[in-house]
Amino acid sequence: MDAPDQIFVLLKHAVVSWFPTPVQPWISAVLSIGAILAVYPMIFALTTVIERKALGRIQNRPGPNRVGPAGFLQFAADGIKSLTKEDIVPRAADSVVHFLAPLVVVVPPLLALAVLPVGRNMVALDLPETGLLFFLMVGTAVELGVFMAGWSSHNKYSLLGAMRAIAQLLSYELPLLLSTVSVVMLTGSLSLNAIIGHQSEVHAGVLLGWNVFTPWGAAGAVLFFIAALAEANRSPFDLPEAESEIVAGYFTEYSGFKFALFFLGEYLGLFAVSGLGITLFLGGWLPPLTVLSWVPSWLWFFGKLAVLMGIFIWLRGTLPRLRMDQLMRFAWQFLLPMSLINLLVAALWQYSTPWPHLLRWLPAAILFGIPYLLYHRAFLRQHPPRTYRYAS
Amino acid sequence: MSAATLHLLLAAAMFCIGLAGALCRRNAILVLIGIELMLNAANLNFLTFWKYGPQPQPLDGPVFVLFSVAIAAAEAAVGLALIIAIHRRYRTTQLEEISRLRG
Amino acid sequence: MPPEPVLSLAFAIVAGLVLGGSVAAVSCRNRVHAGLFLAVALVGLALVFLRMGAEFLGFIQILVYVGAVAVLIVFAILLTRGSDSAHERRSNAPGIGIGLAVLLWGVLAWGILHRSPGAIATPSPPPSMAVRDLGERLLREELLPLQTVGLLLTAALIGAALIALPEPGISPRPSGSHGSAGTETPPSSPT
Amino acid sequence: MENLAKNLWVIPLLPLLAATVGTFLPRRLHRVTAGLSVAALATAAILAAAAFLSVVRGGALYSNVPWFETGTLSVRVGWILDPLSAAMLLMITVVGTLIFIFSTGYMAEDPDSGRFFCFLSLFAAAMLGLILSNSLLLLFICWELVGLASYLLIGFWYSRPPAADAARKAFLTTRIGDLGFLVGLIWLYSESGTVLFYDQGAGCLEPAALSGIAGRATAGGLALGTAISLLLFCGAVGKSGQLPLHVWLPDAMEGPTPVSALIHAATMVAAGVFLMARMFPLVALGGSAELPAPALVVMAWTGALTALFGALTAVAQTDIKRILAYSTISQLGFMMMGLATGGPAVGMVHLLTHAFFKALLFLGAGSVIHGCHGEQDIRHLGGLRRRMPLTFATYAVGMMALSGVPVFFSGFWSKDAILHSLSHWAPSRVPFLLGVLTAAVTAFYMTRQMIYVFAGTSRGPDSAHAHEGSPVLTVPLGILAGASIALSAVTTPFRPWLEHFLSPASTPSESGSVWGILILSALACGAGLAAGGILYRNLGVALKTGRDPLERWVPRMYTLMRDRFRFDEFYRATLVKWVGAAAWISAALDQSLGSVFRDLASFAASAGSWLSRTVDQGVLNASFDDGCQAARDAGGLLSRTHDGQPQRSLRILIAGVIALAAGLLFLATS
Repeated sequence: MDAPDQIFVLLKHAVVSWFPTPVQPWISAVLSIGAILAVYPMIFALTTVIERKALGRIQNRPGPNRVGPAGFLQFAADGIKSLTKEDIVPRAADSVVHFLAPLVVVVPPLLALAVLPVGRNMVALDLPETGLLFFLMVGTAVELGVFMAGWSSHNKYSLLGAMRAIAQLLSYELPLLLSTVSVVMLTGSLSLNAIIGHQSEVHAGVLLGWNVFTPWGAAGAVLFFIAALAEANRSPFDLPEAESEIVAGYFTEYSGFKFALFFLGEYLGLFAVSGLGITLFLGGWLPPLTVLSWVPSWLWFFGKLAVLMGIFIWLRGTLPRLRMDQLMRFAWQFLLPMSLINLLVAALWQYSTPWPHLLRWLPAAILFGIPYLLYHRAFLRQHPPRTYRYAS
Repeated sequence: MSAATLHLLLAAAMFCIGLAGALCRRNAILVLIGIELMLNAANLNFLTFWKYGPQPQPLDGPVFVLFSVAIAAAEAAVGLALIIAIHRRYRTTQLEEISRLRG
Repeated sequence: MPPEPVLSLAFAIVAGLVLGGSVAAVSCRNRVHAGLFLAVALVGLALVFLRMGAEFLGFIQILVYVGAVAVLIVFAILLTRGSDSAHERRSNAPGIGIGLAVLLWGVLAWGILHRSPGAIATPSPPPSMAVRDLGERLLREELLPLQTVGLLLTAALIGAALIALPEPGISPRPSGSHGSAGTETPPSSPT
Repeated sequence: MENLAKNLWVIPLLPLLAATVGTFLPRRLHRVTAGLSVAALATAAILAAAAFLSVVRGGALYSNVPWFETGTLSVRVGWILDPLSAAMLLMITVVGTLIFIFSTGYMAEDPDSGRFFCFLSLFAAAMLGLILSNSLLLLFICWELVGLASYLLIGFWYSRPPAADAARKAFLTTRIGDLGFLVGLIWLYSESGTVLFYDQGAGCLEPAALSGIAGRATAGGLALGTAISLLLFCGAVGKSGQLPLHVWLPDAMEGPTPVSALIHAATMVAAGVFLMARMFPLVALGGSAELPAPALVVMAWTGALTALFGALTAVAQTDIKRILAYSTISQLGFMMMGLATGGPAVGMVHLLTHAFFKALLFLGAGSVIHGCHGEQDIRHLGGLRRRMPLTFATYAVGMMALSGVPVFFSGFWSKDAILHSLSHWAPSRVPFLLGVLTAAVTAFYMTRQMIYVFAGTSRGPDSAHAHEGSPVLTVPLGILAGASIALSAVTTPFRPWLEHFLSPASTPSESGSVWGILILSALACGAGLAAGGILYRNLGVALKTGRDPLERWVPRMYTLMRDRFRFDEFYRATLVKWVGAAAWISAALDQSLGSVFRDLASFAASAGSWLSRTVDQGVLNASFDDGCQAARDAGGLLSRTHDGQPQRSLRILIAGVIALAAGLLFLATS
């Protein structure tokens, strides 16, 4: 057990061992909770700054550059501002529900983050039987929070935003679930640790068996991350809070600290679902190559998370927002059928274990490629490429 | 009083609350809420007998609950779709006003 | 495992959540609140399941009921808002309904209290539920029911979409630019 | 050999694959679809020939595999290769391949022919599955698939209303029979516990199960075996166009002609006969030579009546395909008779020979229609002998085979075998006489059709410019004609190889009586031919008056026959009306249930008040008014229970539940 890899685990054991035995489990839990509450909001703060700077770079403007070195303390300024602003509750609002909604939005992602293994032996809440299910269950609770926020504000835009959000969350939950099912099917366990363990077998001497290196895993990862973007209300699926259409969607009527909570909840949700994606498809805290295993495992997890965040920021800067009907059609007519097909591909992969590697890839590629091409053709027929008569 | 008795009493109470809702409320959706409560009370009963009963078959209770949950989901979807369709047509969700067979 | 007291504090809290949520769900004047209280009651029930060692079912309970059914119900409440009229009565002969419910609970409770000690013995091995066993059971012995439920759910999906489609004569749909947008999910076109 | 039985599923799989692949091919590649279908079925035919040869050498074999298990229930299916299925297999693949080839020419101009070949392949797959299945359940599934393919193909030109109507009619009519089949299937399963035919002594057609069924009776005193057989026979009646449910078959001619040839003449309609042959051990349960099983008696009479009815109707039809359709109904009746009186071999031999020559006739008709640009009315045809010599020659072979012209034609021998067994049938002589009459009428209407179509000069613009089709059309005709003749070599009573092959245990017929029946049969055929020839010798002259020669001779009879004995009208006037009336009544009841209660109550009340008037004149007015008021109140009270208020119903329901629970608990504790 090398030290840098297990440094946090050892630290925790050291701290816990100071206390008398009866309270040790409690102290351990408190430490884990404290770590989650400290680490992820910190990543959130960093991400907001980096995101604003990156978006600024994409849009040819400097972005925040006044507070702190190169603007990197902007998050502190923002936080202080939102904490000190007046908390306004509209007179027509349903005050109890209006108060509860931000909590219902923020707490589930935190719970979800608790079951993610961020490094070797580093998981706050290990559920060997039902880890993945717990994560998914917690994720669904967000829908209710969004609805509560939109409905209790008694505002047209809020309600529209909430309705859009629920329709979107319900629709994209299916492909999300189905693409995780393929992983569960091949691992044979709902435990996130077992899923990572299953990806740790070595291929060709150097390459680790991440799920994304298999046909169903590659397709599943793409489907999963598309659905994850939509679940996290990220651009290009940010219709529920489209500022050019419905002000700020379901949290239009929130201000000050509650607004900050929504903001936090959204990013925590994004971290959680990305972390799940990393765990399911990108090998969790495993390195890609065996020779790289000297790098501490938690660094791998957070590194992958950072790369994903970078991609998401990049997407946000480049892709235009979808229209509502396009959003729905994309979920039901493309993602859902493709993830169902992906289940078949995964089953085929499982049953063709003794075949030579190339032969295993071929049917999977065919099974997935042909429907994709057919769908692509149908899509092009329905929507011929747009021509810009005056622009070019 | 054993744990089983407690759980059974809880299930019975939940069932009866749901029943009262289904009997009294005039809004179709609220009646549906009552029915959901009754279904869940039944699920609780299954699990109680699985956990504290003489268990002839190890997993009978959970399996039954799983099926019941699936069917309840289908029931809720179809029921709500019906209510929405009725609302669209008659502009009401009051059960008493939906009493004609002719369209 | 130390023997836990039958009426523990945890059970009392959870049962209070279930019962309180249920009572509020069926008696709330505000329909959206009723829907939210339903969610509370069902979360409470999921906690009861968790306490009984049925982790899987507890999570499934929240996933399906809170994540889907409760959301659908509040959604439907929103979609059918136009039908509130000020002078409508809220309840339909509440005395009879509540009376019947209380009577039924009385009968059941009497039965439970009088019959349970003999019928229900404490089990020798505490039952546990491995998800793997559940899966094996579903895919081997309960294969036919499983397939049937799948068929039922498919039929319900299609049926619900069909029923909730606007009838052509009643309310003309807003003409989307590409026709069949959102036909699969009724809620996608807020009216 | 074991390998063969285990891999029998390949035979139906080939056309199924062709259908699946064809479905996904774009429309413009319809030629590829056609080629694929033909290739698949031709390969299946080669495999079928191999299977047939192996059966000729060895015996029957079967293999069962588990399909799925649920709980304690384990459902198994299997394949069987016995003489019965081997012969059917060979016939279907060979005839099917020829018809597929013919179709490539016939449907060449249709842009939808890709769809057509997909359906045809689907049909072939289902039919082959039906033949080969060793499980009544699998057979039923294939049976329904065959019905589906038939529906799709009859309605192939779905934009034509008659075709769409005919498809629906065929589907619904056969469903009636299939309902009986399904009930019989479930019953058989519940009695014998298996739907496998043969399963190492445990199958439902093996002695153990049969002896379990024999000797048990149902509620009405009917033997159990008879009841199940009759239910299964319902399915056969629907599928094989037997008398009450035959109405769909003539209408099915709205489909493309190759479809009529393959499905509604050669194979699918024979599935009913095949089913009865397959189930023969069960059907014949409890019968003897003197006293056949009741189910067989029902079959024989149904067959006899159907045979005569079909033949008589065919006499007065003017559509070339409808004549053949009614002829098919008639011949199916023959097969049923043969099956019921002479055992499976007799019926099946006629099924096989009939498949070849009826497919030949239909394809000939198709060739005529194709050559005459879609003209189907025989009154507008004529003189085609010179314009389409090949079609004429082959059609003549088919016609003679169907009519039973002696010695060289297979139809003669197979029909003779049926007549022979009819003549030895103990219960009644009437079916025998009907059979002979039918044989004569058959020869008559075929002569009429030949003269109408091929003799004389053309009577319409289309037939005047008729032309012979391409070799794709004529070569299958030639092969089928050859087969129609060649089959007679193995079906004569002097060398009944096919019959022995189909049922090795059947008793050889006594040669003494063979000659009598042979001569009688030949005479009947000759009489029919002669009558037709004489009556229609001056057809051109006769048609100037616009009436059929026969119509001038027996006008009333002719009208009746032309109107198909008014079966359709009868159904429309009775069944359809009844259903409508029942619907109307139930609607009225639904609407006014409350008022019915009220009326009943007021009726009772007025009866009471009438009584009180006779007893006490003085209080007449008061009592009457009170009675009416009471009646109104009673009615009002009763109608409250039907007010469409679910919660009131629920309240009553719950009250009942409470009472029940309390009662049960009280009983349990005390």
